[in-house]
Amino acid sequence: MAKSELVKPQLLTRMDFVSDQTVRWCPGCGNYSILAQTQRKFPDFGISKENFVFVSGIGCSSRFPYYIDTYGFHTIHGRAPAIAAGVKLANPELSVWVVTGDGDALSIGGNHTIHLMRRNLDINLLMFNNRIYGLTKGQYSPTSELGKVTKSTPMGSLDRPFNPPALALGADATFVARTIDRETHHMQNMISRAYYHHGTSFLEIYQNCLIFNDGEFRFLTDKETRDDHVLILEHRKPMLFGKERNKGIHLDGNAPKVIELGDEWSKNDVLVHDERDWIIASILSHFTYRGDLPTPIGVLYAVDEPVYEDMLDDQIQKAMKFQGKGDFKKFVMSGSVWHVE
Amino acid sequence: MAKSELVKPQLLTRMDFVSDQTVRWCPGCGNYSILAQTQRKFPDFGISKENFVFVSGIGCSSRFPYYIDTYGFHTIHGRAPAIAAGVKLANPELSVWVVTGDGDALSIGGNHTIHLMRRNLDINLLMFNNRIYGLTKGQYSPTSELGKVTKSTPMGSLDRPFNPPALALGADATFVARTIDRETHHMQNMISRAYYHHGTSFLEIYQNCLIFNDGEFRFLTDKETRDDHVLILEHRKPMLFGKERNKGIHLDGNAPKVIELGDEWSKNDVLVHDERDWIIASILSHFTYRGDLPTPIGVLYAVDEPVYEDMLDDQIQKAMKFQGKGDFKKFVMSGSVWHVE
Amino acid sequence: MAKKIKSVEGVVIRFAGDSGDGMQLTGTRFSETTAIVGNDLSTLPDYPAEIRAPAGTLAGVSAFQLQFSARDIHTPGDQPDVLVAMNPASLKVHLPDLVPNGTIIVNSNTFSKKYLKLAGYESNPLEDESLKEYTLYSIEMSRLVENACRDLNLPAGTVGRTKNMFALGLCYWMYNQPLEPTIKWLKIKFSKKPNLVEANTRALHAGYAYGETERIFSTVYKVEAAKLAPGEYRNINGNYALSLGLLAASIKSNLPLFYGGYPITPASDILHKLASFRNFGVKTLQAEDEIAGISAAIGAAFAGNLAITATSGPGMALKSEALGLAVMAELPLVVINVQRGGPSTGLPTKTEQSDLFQAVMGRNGESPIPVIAPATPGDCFNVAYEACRIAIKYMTPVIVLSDGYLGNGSEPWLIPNINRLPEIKVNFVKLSKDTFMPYLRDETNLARNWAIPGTTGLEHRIGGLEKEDITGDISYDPENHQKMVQLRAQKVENVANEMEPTTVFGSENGDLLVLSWGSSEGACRTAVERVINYGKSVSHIHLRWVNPLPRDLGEILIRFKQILIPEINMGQLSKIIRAEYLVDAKGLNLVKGKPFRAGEIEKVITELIG
Amino acid sequence: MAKKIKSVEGVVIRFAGDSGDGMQLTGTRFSETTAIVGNDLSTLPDYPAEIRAPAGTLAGVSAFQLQFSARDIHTPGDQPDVLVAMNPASLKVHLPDLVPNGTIIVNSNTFSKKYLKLAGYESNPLEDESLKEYTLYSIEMSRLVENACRDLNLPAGTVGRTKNMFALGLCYWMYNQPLEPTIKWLKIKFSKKPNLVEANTRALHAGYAYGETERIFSTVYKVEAAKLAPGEYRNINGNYALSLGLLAASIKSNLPLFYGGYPITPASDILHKLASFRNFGVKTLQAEDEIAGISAAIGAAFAGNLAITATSGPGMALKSEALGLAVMAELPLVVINVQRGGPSTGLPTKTEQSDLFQAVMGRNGESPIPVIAPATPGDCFNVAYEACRIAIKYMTPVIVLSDGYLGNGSEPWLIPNINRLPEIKVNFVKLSKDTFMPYLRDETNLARNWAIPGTTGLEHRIGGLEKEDITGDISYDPENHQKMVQLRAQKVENVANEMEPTTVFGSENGDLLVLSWGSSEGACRTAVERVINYGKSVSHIHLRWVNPLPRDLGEILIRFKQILIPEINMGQLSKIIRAEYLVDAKGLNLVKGKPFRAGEIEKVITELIG
Ligand SMILES: Cc1ncc(C[n+]2csc(CCOP(=O)(O)OP(=O)(O)O)c2C)c(N)n1
Ligand SMILES: Cc1ncc(C[n+]2csc(CCOP(=O)(O)OP(=O)(O)O)c2C)c(N)n1
Ligand code: SF4
Ligand code: SF4
Ligand SMILES: [Mg+2]
Ligand SMILES: [Mg+2]
Repeated sequence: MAKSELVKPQLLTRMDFVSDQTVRWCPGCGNYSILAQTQRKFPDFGISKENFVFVSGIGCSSRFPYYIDTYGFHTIHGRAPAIAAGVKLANPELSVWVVTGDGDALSIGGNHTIHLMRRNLDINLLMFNNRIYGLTKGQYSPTSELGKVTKSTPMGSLDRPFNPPALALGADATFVARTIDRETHHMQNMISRAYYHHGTSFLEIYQNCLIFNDGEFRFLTDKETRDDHVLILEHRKPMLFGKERNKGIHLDGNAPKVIELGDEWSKNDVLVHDERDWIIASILSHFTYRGDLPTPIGVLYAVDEPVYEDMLDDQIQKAMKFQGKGDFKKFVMSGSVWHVE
Repeated sequence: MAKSELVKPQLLTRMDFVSDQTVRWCPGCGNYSILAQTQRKFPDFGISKENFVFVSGIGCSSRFPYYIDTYGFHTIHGRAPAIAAGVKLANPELSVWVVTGDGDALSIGGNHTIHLMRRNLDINLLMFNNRIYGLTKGQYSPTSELGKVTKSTPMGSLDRPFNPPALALGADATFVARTIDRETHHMQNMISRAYYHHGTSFLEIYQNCLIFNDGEFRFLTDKETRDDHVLILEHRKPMLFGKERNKGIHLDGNAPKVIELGDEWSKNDVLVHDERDWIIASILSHFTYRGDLPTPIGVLYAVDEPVYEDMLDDQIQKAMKFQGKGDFKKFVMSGSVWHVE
Repeated sequence: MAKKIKSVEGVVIRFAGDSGDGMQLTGTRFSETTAIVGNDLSTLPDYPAEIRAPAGTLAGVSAFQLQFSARDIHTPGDQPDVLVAMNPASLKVHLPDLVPNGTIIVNSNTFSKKYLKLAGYESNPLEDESLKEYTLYSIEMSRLVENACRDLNLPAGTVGRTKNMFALGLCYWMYNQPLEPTIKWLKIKFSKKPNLVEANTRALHAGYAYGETERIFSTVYKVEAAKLAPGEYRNINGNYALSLGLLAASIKSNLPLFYGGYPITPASDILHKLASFRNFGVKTLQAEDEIAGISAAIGAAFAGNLAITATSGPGMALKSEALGLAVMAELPLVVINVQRGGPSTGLPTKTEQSDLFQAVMGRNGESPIPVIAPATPGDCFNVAYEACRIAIKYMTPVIVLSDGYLGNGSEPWLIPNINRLPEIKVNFVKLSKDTFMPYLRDETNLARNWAIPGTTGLEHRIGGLEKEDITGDISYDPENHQKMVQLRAQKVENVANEMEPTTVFGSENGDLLVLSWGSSEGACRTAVERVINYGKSVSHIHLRWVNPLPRDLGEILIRFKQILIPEINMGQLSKIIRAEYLVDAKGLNLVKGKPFRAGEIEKVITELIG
Repeated sequence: MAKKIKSVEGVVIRFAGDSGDGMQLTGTRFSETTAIVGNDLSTLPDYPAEIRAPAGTLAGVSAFQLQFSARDIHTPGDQPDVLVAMNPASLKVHLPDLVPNGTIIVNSNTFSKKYLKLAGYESNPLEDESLKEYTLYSIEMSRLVENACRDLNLPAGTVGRTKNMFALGLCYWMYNQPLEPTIKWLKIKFSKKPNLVEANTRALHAGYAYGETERIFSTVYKVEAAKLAPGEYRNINGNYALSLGLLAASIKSNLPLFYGGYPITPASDILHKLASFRNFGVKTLQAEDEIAGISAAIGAAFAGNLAITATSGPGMALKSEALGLAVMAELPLVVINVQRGGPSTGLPTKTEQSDLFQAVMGRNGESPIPVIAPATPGDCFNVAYEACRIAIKYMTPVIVLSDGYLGNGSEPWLIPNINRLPEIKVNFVKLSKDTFMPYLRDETNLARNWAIPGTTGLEHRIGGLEKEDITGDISYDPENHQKMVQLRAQKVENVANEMEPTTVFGSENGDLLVLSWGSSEGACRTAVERVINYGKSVSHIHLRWVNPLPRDLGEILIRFKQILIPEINMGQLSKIIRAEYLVDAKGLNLVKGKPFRAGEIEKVITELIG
């Protein structure tokens, strides 16, 4: 499986990250683009292939590790964040990536996902959100809109969907971002931002499942509608969008609304993005299921907070310093020990 | 076990809700007060005892159902929200209550808790937060502050704690409130508010575990410190606190801070609470682990949203109306059926 | 050319093609038609784990086998007589199974260089000599449907996708079957797309006409209607039959049906079906995971609903803790495991019988649960119904062990008269003068009381801690624990009281007994029928309940010199039987993701009895 | 009065009192002291599930039994010779266990009306005639410690809580034991509260002095030091020994130890202990639940750590799906189940052996895992170490079945020399010229390759889907599945190669063989020793591995006329043995939340052999 010719990390190319396994997604699936952007971006990080680990759960999305030529572990449904945590804690030198779906990460795996975020291990979690269960052939997912008609909900779903960035923020995630399968360049940037963030990076990727939920994100990807519906976030930049970039987000008290620049409103009325402002991120996260507001993509939130494995290592260093590096013989012989002839 | 003398609901008293089981919490445990307030408040709701169901997980807190004379189910660790959902869906007429601990609800049961909230079943979830695992004798919990020294973390915990109201808001809860074991009257109000909220009510109750985490909330309950540390929220009222009620919360951009009324600041500078404002609730939720801000108690957030079991019932009614009430014989005989002589 | 019609007793056809070629649909249509015509039939769908693996690859091949017959048959057949192969990959994968001198029908348009290579063919098998032992019909199906639909102005892709209808039409012609049921179905299926109805109908006719007009087929076969018991029939697969069984139990018990579960192959269809029964008042909750699914069901059982959850192996593993709670709480609950290949994720779309140990013994503590298994797709109805009845009567969770083969396979099903199904009595406790005791038991079957929230005066508490006998209070008393462990065990043992005396197929004693459970019944029965026909002294017992075992089983087993237990696992029932009766039962254990072929069992029987 | 010292071989004492009375601590101190003095000893803590049940109630009673002896003993004793009862409730609960004519020591100050009533006494047993068959010492302990501490000006509650030290001091006097170890321990324990050191020391002395000065005790007993193997000893409980075994394996294998787990009684102490080993580089993760705990451990195993998780029954149920993944991925992993009473939440603080089925068979699919069980608290060290060694050598999860009795019970432990422990070789694959094959196997033991992330050139993918032999690619091939199922089974069977020939205690054949596993070893051995002493032809085999079974077991079993398998369950090993060897093994099955008493087994042996 592994190639025995080794390439220096700085000379790696996309092809070095292509594994020998045939890709088995439906032709036209959004996953292909995500795979391609990852394979394109990875050589830029300048670390060698063997230091990447991909951990996934179960789902169409979770087949990802087979197709990228790094270490990979296709595990069980929903548990990838916990398994990845074990990989990272065992060897913090590794660059650990979780690939997961909306069902895998937020339905069965919801708890592991939020706990990973609060622990803030330096792991990058890519959630392919197609708002459907692909692999099990089309049941609604926790991100499907209310009233969704699917195989398991012939009269429409009854669960109000999770809003992934809002949930991540509620779980005190330190990095929350979003991109879209068709935004190839933007996606590469986001992958890069996730990589360089120290702490858990949560990247939601809207992904079209053309078999069971085709067109879910069409309004965000179609040439005609896209500019009016996608808000590209940039740190410290005003939140402008629209074909002419003449629309902006304005805060009316705490209520966000769309304004059109012109006589009434000027650029000064437009909210300026601040990746480090939890409240702005929360406001943005609430755009998701609303028709009157554009869909933000980019980094919603990014702050530095203590990282679990760093603190763990700290404790180990401290313990070794103050108690002395563990010596088994000494240790078991200390305390109430007696001798029998 | 059950008493055979029956009392009309409007004539019930506290004693009617006292079961015949000996209460087995440590003397002085905060749970006693919560039990007492519940038993005191319940007669006010004017429904008969048999229509209350308490479902709990595992933990000291989860012993609660044994002590209240209603229907009760002491289940398994973390699953109470899911079991309660089944109870409610099976019989929406019942008033269903979940009693759970910080470990039960947010560690092993985190996923069920957040899914219950997004589904918005009309269930009242009382989370006794003592920031410790009581029943298993003193390990840190997901709400224990970072660096907490416990049996399982002799050098201090490494996980940034969940902030329960923030997590609930991130999961799109429709009712988020907080109270304290020692605030008996306030607690009764909150129990009442939870009861009357249609949808999932999340009530966090700070509870002192005097064996394994004594004094965790002392600053909120001690006569001397209490007024300066507790912010009692009231809908449409300015957020004032302090012994002289001369301190208030002011929003500096998005950043909350404490101001003292006087020359510099007036009442007009004080943020006014609005239970229906998700952003205000989010800001408030972030006070939790900060030393410079008071701890809000009361209803942080309360809005009406579609309720799962109502919509389910709707579907059933609709289906019966449009497809006709199910007739098994007709149903199995329809479609490709043939006859063999 | 006039049709030369030859009568045959039965035929096994396998349709094979790319995942996108619609083979499952083709097979299902053919089954429906032969069923309506009155044949007995049995089907075996077989599809890849990927939604749509890359076109033309071996991994992407999807197949559907069916046997239809004038006789009462038990299996989808050992080996196909006819293989319809829509592309080179499907020929490659399935040719090895074809009977010697069997018939091959291929879409020759797909035998291009590219697809031959993808399938790993060095040279074109249609042209080299490699298929010379078979009767090969190489037909340009793609071109022919193109011709047939030319004037419809449909996209080429759409027209191309009708080629399965061509193949179907051709098979209908070959086996003298009517087109009407399929045409009718097309009209309903594509009611909003008349163009598609037209295209598919034309393709179907084109296939039929091809048979009729081309001179390559010398004979048409006819399979007479089978002599089935009189009544109304429909074709049904196991998952659907199971769903209907649950529905019937809900109606007969007068308990609302509550289903809590999480999708997983091959059990998801049960959720889908039940969710479509809203007008029967059926409530379904697609939960966040399997644990929440069973938990919600336990809650619903506590509140007095007929509570159901269904899953497959890995999901069953997740449910084991909550199952223990249901045992302790003594609540009625039906848990369905549509087994698939394991361990772990294993072979998710393949069948296996390897979760028997898990069902009987896979929990912490002494945690006995009755386990029942359907034998055929149609039997899933009866078994589901029976599971509900026992769960309620004995206040216990009951596990149903179906499998992928039963769940997706289909057969003609004699529609039961709901009035004649056994009664399901529910005795919710009502307030009385006596103090209510939640763990007071029925004297004969040991079931405890079921008192549901909302009932005046019966407020009580249950839970997962050990309970005191009768009162249900928490008890740490050593003697009480021993007693309760025994009571729970005895209650489950008592389910054996419900069983009819075991029926032995064949003589009551002899050289060899084949003992089967679950979906292996058909293959075992067929094998035993065959060897009995050769005059061998071989009998067959099929177990419906695998826990508890029938009371009379032990005394029957010792009447046979040898015992053979075929299972799609490494010998799980074998171990249980050996431990229970100390008989030297031999296992026939194939774990290949496929149901047994009768021939495989026949061979071993013959070897054993020499 | 001069001490009259009488030598006895051994004594069984039970300390009982309210949850708040510090009985666990008292028992532990006494054990430490007798251990240091050189007695062999065995302990049995027994405490309620509540943290602190209401004072004075029967539910709130906490007890600690220990046997100390001049002989090599195997159990904490069948029945106490001495019962120390700190309040009426503890007398009520524990009196029935006392030997006839046994000694009772009570704190008479607690025999007030209120507490007598709470304990359900109609009249005061100290005053009525009900205890007349026993030797009763009724002592005003509360008043005496009050006197002793009067001038310390401590709160009454604080002083009251030292009465356990009084009882302890008195027992030290009675059994001629030194006070120094306890005083030393008090000094360390309360190093920041000198007042408490003083108060407790005074109470201890007061108890000792009471024995010395009051004329009520006629005799002092002496238990000679036991003839133990020479070496350094410490007193150790099972959970601690197990933690040290894991630590030793980490050191010897040169693999960092990673522990992922979730607290649960009675396994939590393993997490606590390991978390305190930071200076050995040990990493612990208190995960969000049991599933995350094992999942993290599996991840750590993939990345090359020595990966551990520990839990108890219900938590084990939750781990079953992930365990299947470890089987499929063939990664080394040690999973510890400190069993407790089941099913469900059951009896969380009581001991049981009822998770054997779950360990061996409780997963979906064919999912074989080696299972090993420690026999004594000290043996937990060896077993933990061995489990790690096998997990790494065979690339497999290994389950360790400890239980509450072993985990909390303690005994003197001969501290092993780490240099003499068997080697644990780790062969991480390194890059070579051959293409790397993740599922290439070691020819002799069938272990696959372990190639960890970070190793240049060995990038590869594993997962829960069935793997192709050698390459590890996903494979749906029927023959491959059969092969892999068999390979995994064979690999686990091969663990039997590691076993020493089975040792039979007693003669190699005879009338009856007692077969035990896990913590029942001590009681079985004691019982067999006794009946051998009576001249009976009875032998004993103890199984350390319960899966796979030793190769030579079958041939040994058939040499005995009868086989008796005592288990704290309903006959789980019995079933396995019966299925495997078709021998009519009888079970002695008590599920009362307590370990066996040797007498219980002795009685059944005697009945069986007449
Ligand atoms: C324990 C368990 N439960 C259920 C399944 C079935 N299952 C596989 S993938 C999946 C959901 C897939 O949805 P998602 O995570 O959104 O991934 P997608 O296929 O859409 O990429 C389910 C329910 C499983 N494999 N294991
Ligand atoms: C499956 C399972 N895992 C672990 C446990 C052990 N356990 C019981 S309660 C508990 C945590 C209790 O903490 P919390 O929920 O905060 O309740 P508290 O006792 O503090 O009220 C744990 C870990 C269990 N009973 N079941
Ligand atoms: S089913 Fe949907 S998500 Fe899955 S591979 Fe096909 S298109 Fe992609
Ligand atoms: S341990 Fe703590 S939470 Fe539990 S009953 Fe005692 S005081 Fe209360
Ligand atoms: Mg999805
Ligand atoms: Mg707690």
